[in-house]
Amino acid sequence: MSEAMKQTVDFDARARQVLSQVPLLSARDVEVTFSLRGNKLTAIRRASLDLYEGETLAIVGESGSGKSVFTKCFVGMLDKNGSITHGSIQYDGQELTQLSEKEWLKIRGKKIAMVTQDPMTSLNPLKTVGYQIQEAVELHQGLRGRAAKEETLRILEAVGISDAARRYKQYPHEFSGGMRQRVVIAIAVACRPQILICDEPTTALDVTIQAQILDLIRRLQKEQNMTIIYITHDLGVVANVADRVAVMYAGQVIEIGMANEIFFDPWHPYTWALLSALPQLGVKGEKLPAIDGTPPNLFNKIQGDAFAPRNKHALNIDFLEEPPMYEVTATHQVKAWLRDPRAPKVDQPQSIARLAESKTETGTDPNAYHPHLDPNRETLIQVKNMQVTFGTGRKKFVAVDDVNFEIYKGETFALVGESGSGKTTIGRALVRINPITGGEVYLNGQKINGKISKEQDLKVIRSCQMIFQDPMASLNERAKVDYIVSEGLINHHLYKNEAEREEKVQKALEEVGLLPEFSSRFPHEFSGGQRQRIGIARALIMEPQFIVADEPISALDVSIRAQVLNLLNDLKKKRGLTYMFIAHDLSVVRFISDRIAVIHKGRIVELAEAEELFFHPLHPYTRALLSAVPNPNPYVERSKQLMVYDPDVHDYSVDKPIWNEILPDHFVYGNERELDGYRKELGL
Amino acid sequence: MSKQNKIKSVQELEQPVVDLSIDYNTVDQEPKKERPRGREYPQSRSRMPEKQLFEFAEYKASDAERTGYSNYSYWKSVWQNFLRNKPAVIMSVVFILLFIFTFVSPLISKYTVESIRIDYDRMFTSPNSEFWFGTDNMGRDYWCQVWFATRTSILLAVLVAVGEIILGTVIGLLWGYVRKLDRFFTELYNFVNNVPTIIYMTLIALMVGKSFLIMALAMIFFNWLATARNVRNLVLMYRDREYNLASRCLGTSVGSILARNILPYLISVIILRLALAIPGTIAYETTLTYLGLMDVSRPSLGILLRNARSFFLDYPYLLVFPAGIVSIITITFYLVGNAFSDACDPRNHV
Amino acid sequence: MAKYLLKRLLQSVVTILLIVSVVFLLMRLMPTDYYFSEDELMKLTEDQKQSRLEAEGLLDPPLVQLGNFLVRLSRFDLGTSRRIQTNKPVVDVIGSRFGVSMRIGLTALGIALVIGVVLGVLQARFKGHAIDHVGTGYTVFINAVPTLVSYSLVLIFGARVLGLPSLYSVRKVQQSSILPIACLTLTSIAGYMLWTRRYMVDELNKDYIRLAKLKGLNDRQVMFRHVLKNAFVPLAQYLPYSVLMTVGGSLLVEKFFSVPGMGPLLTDAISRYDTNVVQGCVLLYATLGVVGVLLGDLLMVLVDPRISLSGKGEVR
Amino acid sequence: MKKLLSFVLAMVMILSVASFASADEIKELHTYETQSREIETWNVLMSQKAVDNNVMVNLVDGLLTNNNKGELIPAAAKEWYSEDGGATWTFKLNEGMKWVDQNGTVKADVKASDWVTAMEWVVNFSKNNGTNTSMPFQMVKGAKEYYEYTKELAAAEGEEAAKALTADGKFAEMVGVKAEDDLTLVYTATYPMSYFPTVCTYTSFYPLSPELIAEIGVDGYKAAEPATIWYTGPYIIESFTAGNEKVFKQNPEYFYANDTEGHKRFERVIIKMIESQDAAYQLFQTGELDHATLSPSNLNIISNNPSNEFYKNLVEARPTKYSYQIHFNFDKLFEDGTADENWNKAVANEAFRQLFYYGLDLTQYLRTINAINPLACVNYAYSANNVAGKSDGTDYAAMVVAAQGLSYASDTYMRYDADKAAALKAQAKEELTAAGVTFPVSIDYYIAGGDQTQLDRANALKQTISDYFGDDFAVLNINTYVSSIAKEVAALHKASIYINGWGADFGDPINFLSQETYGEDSAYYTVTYSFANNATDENLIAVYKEFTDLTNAAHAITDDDDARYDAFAKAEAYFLEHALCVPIYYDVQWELTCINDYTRVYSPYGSQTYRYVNWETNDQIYTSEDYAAFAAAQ
Repeated sequence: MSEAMKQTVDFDARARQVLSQVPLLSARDVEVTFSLRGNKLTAIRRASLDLYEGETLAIVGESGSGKSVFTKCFVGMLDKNGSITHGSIQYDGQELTQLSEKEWLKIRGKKIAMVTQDPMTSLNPLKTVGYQIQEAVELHQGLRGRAAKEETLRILEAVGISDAARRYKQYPHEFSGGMRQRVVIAIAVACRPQILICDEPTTALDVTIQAQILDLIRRLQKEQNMTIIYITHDLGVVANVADRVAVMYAGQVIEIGMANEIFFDPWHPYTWALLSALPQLGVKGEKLPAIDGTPPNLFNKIQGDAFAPRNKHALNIDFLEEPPMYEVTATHQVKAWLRDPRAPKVDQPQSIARLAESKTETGTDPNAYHPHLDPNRETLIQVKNMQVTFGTGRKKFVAVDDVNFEIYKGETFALVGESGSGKTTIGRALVRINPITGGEVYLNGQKINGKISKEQDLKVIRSCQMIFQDPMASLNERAKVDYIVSEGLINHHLYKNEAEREEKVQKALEEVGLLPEFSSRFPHEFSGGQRQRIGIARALIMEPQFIVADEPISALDVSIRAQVLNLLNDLKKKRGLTYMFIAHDLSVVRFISDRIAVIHKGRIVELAEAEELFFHPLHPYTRALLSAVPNPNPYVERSKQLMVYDPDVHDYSVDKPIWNEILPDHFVYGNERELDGYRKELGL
Repeated sequence: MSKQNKIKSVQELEQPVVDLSIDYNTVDQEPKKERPRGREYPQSRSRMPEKQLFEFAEYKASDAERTGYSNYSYWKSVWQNFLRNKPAVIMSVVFILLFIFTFVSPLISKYTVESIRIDYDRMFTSPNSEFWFGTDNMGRDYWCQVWFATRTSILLAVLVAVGEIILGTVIGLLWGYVRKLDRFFTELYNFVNNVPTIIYMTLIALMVGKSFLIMALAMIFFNWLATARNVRNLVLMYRDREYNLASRCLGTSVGSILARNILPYLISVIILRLALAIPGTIAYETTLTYLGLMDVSRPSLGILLRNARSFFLDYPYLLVFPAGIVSIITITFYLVGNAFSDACDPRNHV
Repeated sequence: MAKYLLKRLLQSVVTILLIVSVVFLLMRLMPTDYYFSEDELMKLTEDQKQSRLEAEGLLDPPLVQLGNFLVRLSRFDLGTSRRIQTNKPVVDVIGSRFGVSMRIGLTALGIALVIGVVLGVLQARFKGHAIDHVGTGYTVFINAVPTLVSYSLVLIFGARVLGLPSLYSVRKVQQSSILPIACLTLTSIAGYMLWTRRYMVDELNKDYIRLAKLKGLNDRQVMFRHVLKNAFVPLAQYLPYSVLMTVGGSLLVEKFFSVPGMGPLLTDAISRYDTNVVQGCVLLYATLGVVGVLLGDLLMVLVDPRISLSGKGEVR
Repeated sequence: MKKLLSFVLAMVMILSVASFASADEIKELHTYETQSREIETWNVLMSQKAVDNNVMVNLVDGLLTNNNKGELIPAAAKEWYSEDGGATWTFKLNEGMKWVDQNGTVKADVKASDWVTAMEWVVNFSKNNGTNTSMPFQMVKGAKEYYEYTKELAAAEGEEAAKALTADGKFAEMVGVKAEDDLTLVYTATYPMSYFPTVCTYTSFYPLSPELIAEIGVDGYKAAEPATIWYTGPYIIESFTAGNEKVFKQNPEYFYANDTEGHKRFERVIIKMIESQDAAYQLFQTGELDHATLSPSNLNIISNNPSNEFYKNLVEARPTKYSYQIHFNFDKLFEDGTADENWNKAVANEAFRQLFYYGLDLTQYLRTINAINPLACVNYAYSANNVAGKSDGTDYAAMVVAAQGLSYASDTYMRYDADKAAALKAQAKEELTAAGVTFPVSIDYYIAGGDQTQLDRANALKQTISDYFGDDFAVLNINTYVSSIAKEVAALHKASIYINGWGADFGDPINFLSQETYGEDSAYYTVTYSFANNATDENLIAVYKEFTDLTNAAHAITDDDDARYDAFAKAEAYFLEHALCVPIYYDVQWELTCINDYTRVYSPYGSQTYRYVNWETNDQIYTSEDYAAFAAAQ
């Protein structure tokens, strides 16, 4: 890591600042329990946290770790069935745990505001955006009428919404997701709070938008001198925004420290595991270090360290007694027995070291050209001029237009794009869930779209399978695993007798690392990762040659993603599978895929070998996408130059764009003028 | 605060519940054999020397997969949840007893519908030891009439309700899933829905007849609308869920998808509809009887209510018994329907 | 927008014509004797009946009759009543009754809507409190007791205890409308309460309510600024339909109180086999229904900015 | 109960001098009809329904009307006579009668020619569509021929040509009705008939002013409304709301307007349409009606409870003009249209039919009609009472009853004869078993589905049949129809038996008996209910033929009314003895009322009953005692 980079943010200075202050907000031993139909769930198990003025504190954790619940206590918005059963939260001389609803009205919004997670549902659909912001302005800034409106317009502009006067009168549905999140932020900012809690504000957004929103929050923080608590599960985001980081697990803060301390010198095995499992830190072709199992059940009383059962470095004492907070530095505490003087010495894992060295690239020469390596490749799938439209008449919408590509046997072909770009549509068109309206698709040289014979149909079904994005939605919860996995077999009677079918199911389950006895259970009983593996088994049992994996890990928790990625890679090796890997996250794609196609608004704009694309992106959209990829190294992340893609840069009015192979195996979409420019860049 | 917030947080927190119902960390664990795990560690710290405490524990990755063990079963949870709703359980027991009693009562009562006689000398006898529910305006025993009527009405109601739910569900499934049929069913829906069904009922009664079976079929035929639309809207919700796409990808036929992938999700709604259709049918029967569109040769609750209308000021018991039974049936199914559909909602399974 | 409206209107017209045609043909399935009253059957000879049917074109093939009917319909000529009010134009027969039903229906609906919505709002606001339980109890009661019985109770109470007229009278319209309106109101309040409460509770669970609270709005502000209108949206779609269906008259109530409205007209017309009146009624009801759905969609456009007229016009 | 009543009656007899409470008469009469009985047309000539006539007779005066004893009295005609033994009839009209419109404005004088115009209307196919023609056809010379003529004309030259016809020209040539001058009207009957004047109370013999037609046109009169028609009768329609109420006000130009004693009128009559008979009782209780006929259930409630507020006000109404009988269906079909041979064979058997006659004590059933005094409504004759009478005052129906050896004086159900019943049952069983009939014979009986009273009655009948025939012999099945028994049941031959009521339109037994003759199209019951013409059993046909011959022979006697009635009585007795039909009851109901029924128009035929003239009322409810006195005074 260059020194220049390190200067982008001075964590030491910030640490000194923190140490010199009295906490602005101080939570001590907070315990929150929910009662659910007679059962007691302890969501926060005596967690403590200090917040210092002007800082950005990120709280990281998996779903269920209690990070959201914890911060809800700071605004008095716990659900009705939940209550703070222990501990105290001090703010501004007040004990927040004891406030009445009336007293809360003086703090909520006014002093502590919150940006909620899902911008699509957070705004009242029936009120204009202006009204909703102005409401906060009037309430907290005491402005009325014209002044309030002017302030509202100012805030709208401040959160980066241009043409504020017109936007003021519009309704939320006329705004895109990113714009809505800006409005939600505007509402929070309009309250002029001292503390702003951002609860996963970018999780639902595309990477490029995410980067913009993070920038915005940072800017507003500076302008309004706010203290920010940032809740996220994405370490890239943490790296981007956080001064300090608190890692939560099973309702406790298990490690807290300055961002550089957490990223480069973490001491809790869970933090290690989280960081190691990042695909960015993985080595292509190798297994990612994954965390096995799932987080604990908070309905039960937890003994010892909650992470112990999944901890590869667990000590015996971890199972028996909860560790105390050990101080690593003045700003860095960790709740792990490993820090006990009596504990054996352990080194931090390799990948942590890699992160510290900022060796996030695989070490190839950035200037080299990366063609596809195998000269004897065979084409498995060929797509010619594919077009997919939805609806008819005025409602007609072209989702995919004039798309061409080939997928070679044995490779992982990645399709990357933002939501709504048409990537999933292409994937579904290949497995014929969506009918295509133009062009042809060939499998092993045979046309598979349109009307085909029955045997051919069966052959295609067996050859092409799909893995779906959301493991919660992609399994029929009312059917047993046995049926789910063997559904394809049953449909086409691909077995001689019941015994054979059962055997096949068991084999498929074993292959994806599940136990054969699972076949008699229902999907509810499994975690996201396990469910995703059931989905893979369902596809595998058909013995396909080709699998479309539609964002198979994006809905999974960070700690589980690695399991699935490892499995996919294993299977590819073992069975010689070919994947089409659909993703929006370039960092994952780089780790897993051989070639990458970038799609924008229904068109593939660039297609190249993975490393080639990373080192020589040509299309401005590709570049923008790459620039927005979060990096788990805070220094790198904070020094990156964000590029914003503006489709208007293309002037296609006269010079029509074409799909051009600018280098062998490197395709780009552009008109002659642009292509000339790209060639120049490549030095051709 | 709001329910959805609750639900959301429940979901968030609940997820592990299902994933891992036996946990290494539970204190109140069952004996070891129940817990398939690979390593042993002491139950009590006092047994372990401190040195050992700070040694690495053995780690087995495969154990993690077993953490999914759960005795959770969807239908069992539904049932358990339902049983937890005391009013619904009590009312359904009452209803079942009531229904059984309609069959038993002829055996224990002094009169039967077949044997009761008109006797003007004992008309409007208040309930007494001879006539347990008194006698009606023609001196006939009311007890046996009420129970017979209850049986007739419940049978009709169940027949119609089940029929209409089946028809409504089938139509709703096709309507929602098969895009080509959408137009047809929408028009059919408009056709039936936009004209008061009483027209169709009257026409059928005039043209076809009004025997028990015909009227039951007619009611089924004109009452499927609400169910069908409800089902259809739900199907639209589920149609493009990923697991259905997965089935299509596997070449599953439309019939199988509807039956195995979609129908099971509609059970709660279907049960709710069914539960509401039963009292609905009884109410409808009352109206139809009043309008003279029902077969009246044997007592039904509709007939008893129609008849009691003329007397209830002077002889309230003539109204109270049949109306009471109608109310019990209505409230029972109202409670049971809601309880069951709540119980079917996996979000409520803890 | 205009194009969309036009398309919806055309679709509606097709639906209405379809309904009317089918009912028209159904009616022709009946033996021709049905055209005559009992007395006519008694006193007319077979020959007289035949010549009369022939003169009126009722012996033509049903499809020919339908054609003639549709041609007349295009001139807004629904023919004359055969039995209900002999030889009086159907338009007049229906018109006068429709007015009465409309007045009573709209009044009842208005009252029920106001009371029902207010009570529903209160129930949602004080969910789990006494008022909520009382309200739920009321809805359960209304649903549990057969309408025939509850109407009788209203009638007896109104007439005996309050001394209100138990028959509708054109000479004492206001006084005599009280009981029928009360019957309609008491039952429909329950419905509006139920739905309002439910929609309110649904809205209260929405994310944007959480955001509104996070802004620092108090419960009352949240309720009035954010929940009410939103809860009204789902109600709005069905409102025109229920309004129009209400003006179509309630069979039971109108029969009970001898209200000269639409309610009993249709069954009466069917049982007396007054085909032209039946067709007129069906036309009216179908139009009300279809227009109700259309208006519901239009109202949605007005209250919900998310919906634009280019949306799809199907049942929801 | 019964004892109490007889005691009360006895007391009344003793104290019959008791003065009536000096209460006021009712100025505005509130009366009612049930909703299914709403007026259908305001064209008096077009209607043949009682529901219409009940209203119309108050608005237009026919030639004659009835008084409270059932006698013919003048209305528009002040005198009437036949100088040729009934072949032609002359009516002298009152002088100075006026047609007025709804506002009471005089529109025209009433002239004899108005009756001619009216007759032309009735028998013109294009004007009246053939309705209301049956009596003109039967009784007025040339009427039928003229009808055929207009029909052909309409077919040949179009409706308009036929509509354009007037009482002059062809009609005057063909039809036997003539206005000698403005006040003299002469009818020529089809054959000499003494009862011609009785038919003049019927609406097909009502007047129509040609000037009204000139004003509103033929189609306008077809679609007549209160606002468009002209009035000559005691009342004018003040307001009319279909399905709700009709309000009558006095006609200021009524001919007898100044005769407030002889032609006493209400200031207003308000006819409410009510939901059901039961509702009438409720409305009477709240004071919204001035009288209420009690359904059996209402009656039972009151009579069952001596402390009921109306217990002492229960009064028995006078019988209506209708006579009710059980008709057998001789050609019964099942629902699917196949013949019900079992029933058809059984009913063709005379012994089986006679069982209904001699084998049933219908007292229990009659209690569903008249709960207190069931035997008051016993009916042993087919014809109704007071339709006609011999010169010595003997009522025709009484002659029929006597001819059967029965009497209404008995306090038991006299027709029932246990011994005879047993013999008949044995005989029927034997004969029918031989004919292959299986027992029990099922008897399909239909009632209106929405009518609780009918259901109660049917159940009573079912029980009576079960009690007297035994469940092994015959079983009554109760089925329902929606609105029209003729169309839904009779037309499809679906019922085994019907209970029908017939009321006379004019004062001659032929009006009853001609409905039952064999082989004649005009025989209403034969053609539409009993289907005797389709019967195959020879004995049955022979009996029917014999009865028809007897009837026709009686009808042929036109010169001697006594002989005519004797012959009819003989035919009717034959008809009944062979049980071709079983008389069952007269409609004698109980009511709560402020009206003295004995002052109301009593018409054993025709449609004058609901003329609201000369009704004696009291704003206090009449008591049983009052009524007993009225009856005694009659």
